[in-house]
Amino acid sequence: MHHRYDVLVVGAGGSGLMSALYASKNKNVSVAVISKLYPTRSHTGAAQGGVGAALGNVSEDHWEWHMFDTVKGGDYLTDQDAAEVFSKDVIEAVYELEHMGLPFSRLPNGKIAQRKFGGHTKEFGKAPVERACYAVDRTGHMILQTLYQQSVKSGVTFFNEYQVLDLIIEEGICRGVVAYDIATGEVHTFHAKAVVLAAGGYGRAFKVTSNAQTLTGDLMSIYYRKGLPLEDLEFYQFHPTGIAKMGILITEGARGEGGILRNDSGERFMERYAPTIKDLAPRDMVSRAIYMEIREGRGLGKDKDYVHLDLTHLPREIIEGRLPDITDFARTYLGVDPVLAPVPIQPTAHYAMGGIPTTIDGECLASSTDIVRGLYAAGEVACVSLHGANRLGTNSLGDLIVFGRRAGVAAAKYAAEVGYEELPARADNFATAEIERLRSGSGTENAARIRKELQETMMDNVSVFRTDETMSTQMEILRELQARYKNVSVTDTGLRYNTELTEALEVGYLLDVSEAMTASALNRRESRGAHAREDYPDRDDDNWLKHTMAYRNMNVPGKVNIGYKDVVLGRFEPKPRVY
Amino acid sequence: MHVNLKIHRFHPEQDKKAHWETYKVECEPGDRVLDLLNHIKWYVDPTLTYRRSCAHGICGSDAMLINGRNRLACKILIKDLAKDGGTITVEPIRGLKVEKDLLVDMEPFFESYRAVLPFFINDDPVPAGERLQTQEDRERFDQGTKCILCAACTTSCPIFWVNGRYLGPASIVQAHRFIFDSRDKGTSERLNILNQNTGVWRCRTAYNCTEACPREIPVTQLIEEVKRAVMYQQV
Amino acid sequence: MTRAKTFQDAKNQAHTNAELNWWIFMRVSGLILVFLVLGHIYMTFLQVSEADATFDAVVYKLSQPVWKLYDWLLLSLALLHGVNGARYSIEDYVRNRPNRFWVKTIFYTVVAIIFVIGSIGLFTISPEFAGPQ
Amino acid sequence: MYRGREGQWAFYLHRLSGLAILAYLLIHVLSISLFMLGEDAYMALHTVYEIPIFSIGLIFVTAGVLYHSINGLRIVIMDFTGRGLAYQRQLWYVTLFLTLLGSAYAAYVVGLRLLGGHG
Ligand SMILES: Cc1cc2nc3c(=O)[nH]c(=O)nc-3n(C[C@H](O)[C@H](O)[C@H](O)COP(=O)(O)OP(=O)(O)OC[C@H]3O[C@@H](n4cnc5c(N)ncnc54)[C@H](O)[C@@H]3O)c2cc1C
Ligand code: HEM
Ligand code: SF4
Ligand code: F3S
Ligand code: FES
Repeated sequence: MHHRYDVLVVGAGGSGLMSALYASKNKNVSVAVISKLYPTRSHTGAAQGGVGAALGNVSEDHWEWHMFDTVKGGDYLTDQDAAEVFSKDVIEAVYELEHMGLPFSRLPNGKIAQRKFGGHTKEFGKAPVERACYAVDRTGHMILQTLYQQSVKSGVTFFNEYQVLDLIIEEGICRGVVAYDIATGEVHTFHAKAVVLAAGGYGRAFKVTSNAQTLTGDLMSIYYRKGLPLEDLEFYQFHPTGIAKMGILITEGARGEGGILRNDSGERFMERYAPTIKDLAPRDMVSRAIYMEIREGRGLGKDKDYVHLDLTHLPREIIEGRLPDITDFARTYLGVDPVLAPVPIQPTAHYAMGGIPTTIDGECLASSTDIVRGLYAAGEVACVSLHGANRLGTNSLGDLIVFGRRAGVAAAKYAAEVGYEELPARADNFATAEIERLRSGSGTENAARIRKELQETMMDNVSVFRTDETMSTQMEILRELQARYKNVSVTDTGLRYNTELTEALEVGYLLDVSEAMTASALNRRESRGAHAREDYPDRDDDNWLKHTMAYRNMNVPGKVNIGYKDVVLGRFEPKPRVY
Repeated sequence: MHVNLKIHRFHPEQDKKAHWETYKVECEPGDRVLDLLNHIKWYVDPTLTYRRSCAHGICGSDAMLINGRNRLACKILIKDLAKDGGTITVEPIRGLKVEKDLLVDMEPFFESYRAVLPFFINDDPVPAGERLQTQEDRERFDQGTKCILCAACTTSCPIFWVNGRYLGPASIVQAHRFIFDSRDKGTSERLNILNQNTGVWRCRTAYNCTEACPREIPVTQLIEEVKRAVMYQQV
Repeated sequence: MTRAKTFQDAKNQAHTNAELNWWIFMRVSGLILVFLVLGHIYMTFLQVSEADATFDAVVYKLSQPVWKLYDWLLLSLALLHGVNGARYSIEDYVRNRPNRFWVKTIFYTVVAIIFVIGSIGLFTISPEFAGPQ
Repeated sequence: MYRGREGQWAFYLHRLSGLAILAYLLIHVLSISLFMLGEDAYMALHTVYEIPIFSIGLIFVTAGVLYHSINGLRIVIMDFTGRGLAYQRQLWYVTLFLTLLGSAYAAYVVGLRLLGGHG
């Protein structure tokens, strides 16, 4: 099957829908969205805490303060042009969401309610500020629903449950995508003038994660497989408060409302690590602090491998009223009532700061200087380098709406100006061959087992703390798993809803993105933000104030070539990061 | 512990008729049904097919008929269903065409969703900042905003099973979310749609929807509020 | 009725209050029927036995205008209420369009005939029918 | 069978009882109308009704009517009051209880009559 749209959006999460909505405002272009999930199933719906914007509804706030926090939170690896655009635009974007009907929680004066969140401060770090605009504790859900509703209203075309298998890029110009219709098993070719990638993250590379089972880094890997770079993958955020063992997220909003982290003796240990803002320090710091506590034997539980998030001193109305969903999670999955007892938590793999490198208009970079024409990216899959080495809570939802919109607008503008590039003959050859191989039944390996080994080893070797040794080991393991993956085949040879096949494909993506990530992390010999190396515990601005660009070596399997890109500095000079 | 998972299976390319298949699986009491399905899919029978994504009850992918009730597989724990050695039955949700095993065609469901104008309508010029709304006005429609479109409610409704034209509780919940939003201006159109033969009047207050809703939305109550809203608007 | 897909469809959609009116009718008639039906049962079944309901007794009672009215109200309300209730069921269970049309047509006809027979009966009763007491 | 709770069974019973009494009503009207054909026709059918089995059948009709009418009130209460919705479950048990009570009374009356040799 063959389709043709001027602008194609891959992914229907917050960033994808935002792009599609704004691209379709340009009446000169046709727009379609391809998503392997029904749009409302996208993981944006899991985001709880809020979206940060300096509205100043509760107390004085300015976009400069937000920008500063973003840059500092990113351990100065944040590109300051992106941070500036972001901090200004996100205010308007939040109002736009409100105008689209998003049911934000309200203040008594009828304005959008805001609360404190980790790393968000007033007057350049003086004290926490209420910046996170929220809709109870389901802000992401409301963003996703609202954007989808608006897409229904404006009649956006959707191809749901189509898994993208390949990008068609020739001579540095993107000409479309190849996708697999999960319902029928057919391979479809989509011809397009501009493609926006908004396919989310890859948390499923780790054993304990807050991410959905479907977040497998598909588009990052597809990009990488073409010899194109992935930026800053070594920076992967572990959220401090995942439900122990399961990884289900307890929003930082819980600490924003006054929740406290305690170790086995009940001590509020964050006082030692971040004396000023304590439990509301940025995530990388809190996660490390929790790991330190556990390591030094102050954890709780049978294996002493978790700590407590204590909300019991808060009034029931606050807990149940402002955090109903996480109250429900604790009750459902742990049998713990957060009103009465502390919740066992442990850091959980959460968010990729890195991804497909883009300009601030979402254009994908083919190197530190060139772009791939007609190809855009936004959301977690992309790296505009807003989050630097560590993302602040609430800045991802802001990223989706600000850069999703910019990418959509830019893609539509570009598509309206250019004609269709020719599609290569048999553009779907590569994708079809990959599927045929998996379906041929010649291999003996089980993809699920490979994934399990991958997740466990990534968790052990490339998580909150890293060393040369653990990461080198992991590179070896990855090479071995890659080799085994070549020998995978599926037992279900059917065409209709062959989810065994789609999962097997996803395992392939996970392996590739893990490879790029581990190699990037091994290469960076310093500690910065979420990248904490025990063998190089300090930040080293002289040598490492630069972005990593990881390219697959197309000739030597398992080898990754590392390049660099400059950090865009500006207003804020790099300083030590203390809270 | 271990349980027997009895699954209603149907492979469209191999089976003429659906059939039951039982799997004995090791598990912990705190495991989700989804964990067991995953275990079977990954290590026992990879052809087993179902939808899932978030694994914690927020994306709405995996509503199933579990032990005779609609539940999200990722939000119901083994210990609440069976004792050691017990049996848990898993079937696809009812009233929608089964495509494969536990996966059904959701299109009719979303068609009903789209039919109630499930989007914000207000063509007035927008203010510079936000539209104001009091906390009470915001609270008025809070329940409906929790909906994740999982279809557990609609496919538990005895009317929907036999009459697929009924818009169903999920659509009414969505309509409610906008009807009672003080900022929205599309109320009369929505009430008109729900006032027709396939709308709210088909609801016979069977409450299965309320009991099935994994988000604890008082679905029947919302439907009743819409019924009254339609009535008060017309009289 | 086609389903509205867009705002415009909804605006253009035929607007009727029929279902709402039936819904209200079911509740109002139900409330009235509570008294009529339970009263009827009490008086004709519990208070008097089937054996007492001789031809003469029935005729005598029904020849009185009050009871004529009572029973006719009961008859018409109960039939209307019941027919509409049955319509709900037909619409739910008979999903094939032509079938539904025929089922409804035949059903309504039968009920209408019975209603006419019942009414004629009720209003033609006069004490003369009873013969000598 | 879907393991619905009180509300589902209340609905099924309401529908069933409604249809059943409608059927009874139709037959009842026809049989009463027989008197138009004269006393003989009427009494011929009527003697059949005097067989105990019919009296017992009428107890079931009474039970059906009682359930349907009381549950009908429950529905009206639910439709128009928030409390009715909140307590629908309890109201249904009240409905069942009252139905049982009323039917027991009917059975008692009819039972006495049957034993007393009327039938
Ligand atoms: C539990 C949780 C809580 C969070 N809370 C917050 C918060 O409070 N504040 C905040 O700012 N951020 C939060 N985040 C982060 C933020 O929610 C995510 O980073 C963001 O939602 C990602 O959005 P996205 O649009 O990039 O991708 P997603 O929403 O993940 O969507 C990905 C889309 O891509 C599609 N897709 C993927 N692969 C393919 C393929 N091969 N073919 C076709 N389609 C494909 C999927 O179907 C899906 O539609 C949270 C994240 C998690 C996991
Ligand atoms: C005695 C007092 C009665 C009351 C209070 C009553 C009440 C009601 C109510 C409120 C409904 C609407 C149910 C709903 O919309 O969910 C209803 C439905 C119905 N009633 Fe009655 N009713 C009574 C008597 C009767 C009688 C005498 C008959 C038969 C002739 C009857 C037959 C029906 C039928 C068939 C339905 C449809 C059931 C359904 O679709 O759910 N009712 N009743
Ligand atoms: S109302 Fe509840 S059960 Fe129904 S679709 Fe929404 S979340 Fe699911
Ligand atoms: S189950 Fe169905 S009948 Fe009404 S109360 Fe719920 S929609
Ligand atoms: S997997 Fe998302 S709701 Fe169950």
